[in-house]
Amino acid sequence: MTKGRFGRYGGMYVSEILMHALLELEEAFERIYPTEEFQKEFHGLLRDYGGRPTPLYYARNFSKHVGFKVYLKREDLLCGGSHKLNNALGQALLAKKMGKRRLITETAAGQHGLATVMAGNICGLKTEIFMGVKDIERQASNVNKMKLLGAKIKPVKTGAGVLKDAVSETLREWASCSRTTHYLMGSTVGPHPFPTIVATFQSVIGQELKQQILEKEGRVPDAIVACGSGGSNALGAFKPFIEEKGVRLYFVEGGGESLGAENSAAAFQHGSPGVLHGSLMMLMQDRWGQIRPSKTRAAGLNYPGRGPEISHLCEEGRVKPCYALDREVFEAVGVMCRTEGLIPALETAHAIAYVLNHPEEFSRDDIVVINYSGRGDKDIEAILRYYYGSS
Amino acid sequence: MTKGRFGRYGGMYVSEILMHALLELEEAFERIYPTEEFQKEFHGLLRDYGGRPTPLYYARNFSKHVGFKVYLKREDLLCGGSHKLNNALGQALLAKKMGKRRLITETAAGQHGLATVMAGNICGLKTEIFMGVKDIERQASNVNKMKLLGAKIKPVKTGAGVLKDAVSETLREWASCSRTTHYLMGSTVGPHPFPTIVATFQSVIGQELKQQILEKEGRVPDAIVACGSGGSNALGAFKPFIEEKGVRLYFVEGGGESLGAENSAAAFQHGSPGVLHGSLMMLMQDRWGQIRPSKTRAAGLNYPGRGPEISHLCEEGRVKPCYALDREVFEAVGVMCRTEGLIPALETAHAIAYVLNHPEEFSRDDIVVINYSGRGDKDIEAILRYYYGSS
Amino acid sequence: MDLLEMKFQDLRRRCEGAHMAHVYYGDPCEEFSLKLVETLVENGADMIELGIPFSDPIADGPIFQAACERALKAGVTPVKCIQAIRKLRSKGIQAPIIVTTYFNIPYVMGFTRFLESIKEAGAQGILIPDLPIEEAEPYGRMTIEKGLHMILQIAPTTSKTRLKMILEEASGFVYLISLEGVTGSRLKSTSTTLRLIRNVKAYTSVPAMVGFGISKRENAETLIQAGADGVVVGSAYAKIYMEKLDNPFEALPEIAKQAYEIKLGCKNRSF
Amino acid sequence: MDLLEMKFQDLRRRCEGAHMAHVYYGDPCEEFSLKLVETLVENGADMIELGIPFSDPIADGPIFQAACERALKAGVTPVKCIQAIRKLRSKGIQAPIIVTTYFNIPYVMGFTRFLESIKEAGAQGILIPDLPIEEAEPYGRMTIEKGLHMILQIAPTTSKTRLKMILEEASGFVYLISLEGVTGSRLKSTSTTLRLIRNVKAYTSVPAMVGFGISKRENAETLIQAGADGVVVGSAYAKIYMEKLDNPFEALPEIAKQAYEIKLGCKNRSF
Ligand SMILES: Cc1ncc(COP(=O)(O)O)c(C=O)c1O
Ligand SMILES: Cc1ncc(COP(=O)(O)O)c(C=O)c1O
Repeated sequence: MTKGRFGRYGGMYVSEILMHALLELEEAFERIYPTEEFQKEFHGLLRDYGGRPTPLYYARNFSKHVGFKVYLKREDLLCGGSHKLNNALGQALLAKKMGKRRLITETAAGQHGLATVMAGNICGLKTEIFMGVKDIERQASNVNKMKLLGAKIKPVKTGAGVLKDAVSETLREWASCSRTTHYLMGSTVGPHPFPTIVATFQSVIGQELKQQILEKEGRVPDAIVACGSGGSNALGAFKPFIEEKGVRLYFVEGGGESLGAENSAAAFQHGSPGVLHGSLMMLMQDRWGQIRPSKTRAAGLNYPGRGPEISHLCEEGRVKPCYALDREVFEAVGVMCRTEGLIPALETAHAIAYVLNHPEEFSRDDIVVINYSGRGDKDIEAILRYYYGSS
Repeated sequence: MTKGRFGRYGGMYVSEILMHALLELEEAFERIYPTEEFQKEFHGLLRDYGGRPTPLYYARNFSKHVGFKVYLKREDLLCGGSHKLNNALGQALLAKKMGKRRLITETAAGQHGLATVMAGNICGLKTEIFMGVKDIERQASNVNKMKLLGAKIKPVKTGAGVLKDAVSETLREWASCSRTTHYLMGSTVGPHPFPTIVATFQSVIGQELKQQILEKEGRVPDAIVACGSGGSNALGAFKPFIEEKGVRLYFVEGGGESLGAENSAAAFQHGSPGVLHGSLMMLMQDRWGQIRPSKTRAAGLNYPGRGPEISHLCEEGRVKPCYALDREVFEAVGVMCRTEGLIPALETAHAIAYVLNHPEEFSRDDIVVINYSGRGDKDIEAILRYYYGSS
Repeated sequence: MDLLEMKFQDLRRRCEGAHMAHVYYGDPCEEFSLKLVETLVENGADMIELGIPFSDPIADGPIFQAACERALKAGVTPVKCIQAIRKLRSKGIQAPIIVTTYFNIPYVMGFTRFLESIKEAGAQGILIPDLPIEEAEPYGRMTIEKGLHMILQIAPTTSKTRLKMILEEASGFVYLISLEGVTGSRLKSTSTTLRLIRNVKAYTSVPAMVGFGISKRENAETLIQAGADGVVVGSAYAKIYMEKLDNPFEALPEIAKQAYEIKLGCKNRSF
Repeated sequence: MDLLEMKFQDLRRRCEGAHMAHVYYGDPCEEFSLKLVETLVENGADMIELGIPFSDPIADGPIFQAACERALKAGVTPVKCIQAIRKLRSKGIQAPIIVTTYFNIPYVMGFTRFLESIKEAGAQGILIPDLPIEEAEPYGRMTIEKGLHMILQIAPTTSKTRLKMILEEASGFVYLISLEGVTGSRLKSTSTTLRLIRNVKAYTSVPAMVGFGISKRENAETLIQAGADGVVVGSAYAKIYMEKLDNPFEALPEIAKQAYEIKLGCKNRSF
């Protein structure tokens, strides 16, 4: 029980085969990340390719609707349509500098897969993406984009054909090629050093946010609300505020259809600590430790585990674990469409739904920031089906 | 023959019914646009809602591919996925300050319609969008987005069911409601003052571009390449460089399947001056002055006229009129995907295709800027069909 | 004094309002249009507004849009339309003829050549719905020089300042657009139109014809009684034969009746 | 000396390499697994690696993934697997039993309770593929304290430094992962594996068993001759009954033959 611990969570629970790769990655990250060369290249790409800084938008109409000031941290405007590129660019650059020739990863909503192939192309690395067959079906538009960009898509049929299974499959693949291939982990999950690396790359969100809100309001916000499963966009936004005890931090997970055991992805609501995919974290599992399938309409939140750092922050009480149900999420999409002309990703809409449905948590003078993690282009079909029935 | 002339082009060729609305608009624009209040609100929204400034990205891999330095002005990163929001936000704000309650417009690719309903929602104005039935079919994803955002979609069945017909229909509708409704013209076309207003709002592209290239290269570029039909993204990019005679300006229109009369949208190649939709401009027409239908796979370039200002600049020789054929365009999409991980809009891909296919126009030391007007999400189906056959 | 001015003088003498019938030439074929004009003139139309079809008639509603489309598909050209004027004259039709078309048609033909052709064929004037007063220079002057009238339009949205500008240039008559909309729109309330007529008549002695949305005898009556010098009826006629496109000639009796009714509405002029 | 140590001593005395058969318990039903273990032991398996199925077996290839899935669907639980050890012992099976499972299973049960249960049931050790040496503390110590071996793994990617760390903690035997991949992968070239064996044998006298991708007598022969103390065969057995899932018992003769062959490959030990 050594490295990469967040309270009791984290660790490196992987096959001995992969240990060399994780240790190599840890060493490379610690050595390369702080260099001026890396920082310059990384932040240059984030700016010129990614479109950073993303704006902090005062959502006037939405604020009027809820009765307090709401800002949106616009990660939807990042190239590719979500926060995922922050991490993908960082890791791809790192992998290139480590001499790797290929990237593998998994994706659920497709956003991370998309970000990975973009970053891969920029860095001249081949990309192979594992995706559950069910996710391939429901996120067809992102699958098509990834294909066009030249990624090899590997359908994963095992298990329920969703994210959890794709992660397992990618880990298996990595065991066979870790010398030449980097596993570009998409969220703050997996064995150390991934949770730390991903959170570090994503923390650019919070750094910008802090500067922007200070410029606009002269003070830190009262609350930051982010959706998540692994926790990368949430941690990215929360990081620079962890020590600012006055800032309430809300983490909204996928409640699914209902909180009932078979219809949810709310690991903080009915999960317990356990080990999956290399890390000890809050996990949906049965009493024997078999992982329970998660369920939510938001593919990107459909993972039975919460990353170790967010698991720890929730356990500590620093972050409040919350959830939103599918129905609330679709309704929240509608409100954001009407008030601000923005179609959020279903994942993002969890954070919006929470703000809409929990007036008791916010007061009239509050300044609330929603980390607007992604746009809803990929979810249009599902949203249309909700609003207009099957067509 | 008075106002809003660019050389011989331009004018206000509309029914007397609409004259009051145009004159009111002209007056309001001249009065309101320069005010600090408007500027602050407009640029505030462009920044925080739209995501401006958009980056100027040095496309290293693409540059290597073509053999000279190519920068991309990343309008695809603007909220909504194209440059259209610059204009839509400006006009919606103006309409609101003029006391209008409703926006109408037409759209082909759907990008302008999308931008209009976004801007409408922000400003609290209802939105109604006229769209040719053929375009509704081929740009389904944008239609769905507009619907979700609350726009009323009016299918236009007259004529060929494309952009030209939708513009006519919107003008007809406007004649019946111009006191309360603003026609939010989507490109630098239509009667004065539209071409001037749209170019003014879009010129933010060129202003940023100039500052950015000076920062990065210490000099203005050798060439700027933009696609277009009406000319709004091109003029937006060109405007601050018109007087800089050393900067070559290329305007790439939709060549279509071939330059043959029935298969193209290349008005500069086989058009002549004429009047359509309120303005004298370069136009595809038969020898009697009947407008000829245009044809190109890029819905947003599928208009038989070139706006008056771009018509004039081409006639004067300041801008070089060029075209790209459909096949070249699809191939250009592929190159951009592979080299930079970006899927361009089919419209944008015209500019890319021109740069790829005209090495004789560029030398090794050139710095070339492509105005990367939009992303290809809306065109994925068509692109997939080209690359993988019908699926 | 030309045919048009004589017609107004004549009507004034008989205390009648004018009835101008608007027809898009060549819909669905030339033969029919020629016969249609004849029928209209014989049954109560005092003058003819002869439309040259345009591919993108932005001031026209669905009925006339479809008419243009059919006529163009049938191969009608501006030259054929102009020849039609000659044919009508040679058939002995004396009614004044105003040629209507969108600006691009004469622009592409060359404005002077266009004027010369229609003058020579026997027309009295032109009406270009997308050529407002601001753009009419130098075309208005050229028209007068060729001995033709340029009919200008005034709308409910026209400001007083512009009204005066337009009336200053008016020739032949002014065309009052009755409503905010396109041809073929339904005229729901006439209050705006009546105000428009009052305003115009206060400033000019040039005849004022009212058009757009007129389809019934009562419309004509109301407008003429309010001081209009005449009415223009167009889509209402096209609508009748549109339903019998297989053999539009069958529609002529009904059109004749309708023209007669409209003319009746124009007759009780109280001044 | 426990059953495991005795087994190695015995084999060494007989100049034989060890043959460990890896089985996921409960696939496709408990009865079959019990019979399978019996068959294996009777036909040449010196020891048994008894897998407790896990929902997400990330070190396993498709064959063992499917095995886990079937077993879980059939209702197997960790407790039933542990009871199975007792059943095997009560049937008189003397072969050492190593319990294999992913870390979450003992973690959720409580590591101590887990160790106590399997010890009590009659197991000799545990192998947790996702518990590398870095995470093995305090679990390794606890295992030793309960009188069980914690079997550690070494891979072709293991650095010399880590090799030494691992060998220092090794107990019972070390499990050499023959290739970079998952269980059931095809062992294409043995050169890496042979180098791995040499390296390990240079540093330790703890027995070294080689696993992953071994399916043929020749594989076993080569590895044993190169100095391995034994081989592990798993997916190769599962693959045989996988094709007869309707009645997997029918596959037992073929499995028996295969086990015998493998054991033959272990016999010619040259030292
Ligand atoms: C838009 C968006 N938001 C949020 C998430 C959740 O991931 P994380 O918890 O790592 O932020 C995803 C995952 O795909 C996503 O696409
Ligand atoms: C992405 C994109 N680029 C270019 C255009 C062409 O329009 P314009 O010539 O006004 O820039 C369009 C029109 O829809 C568009 O969507």
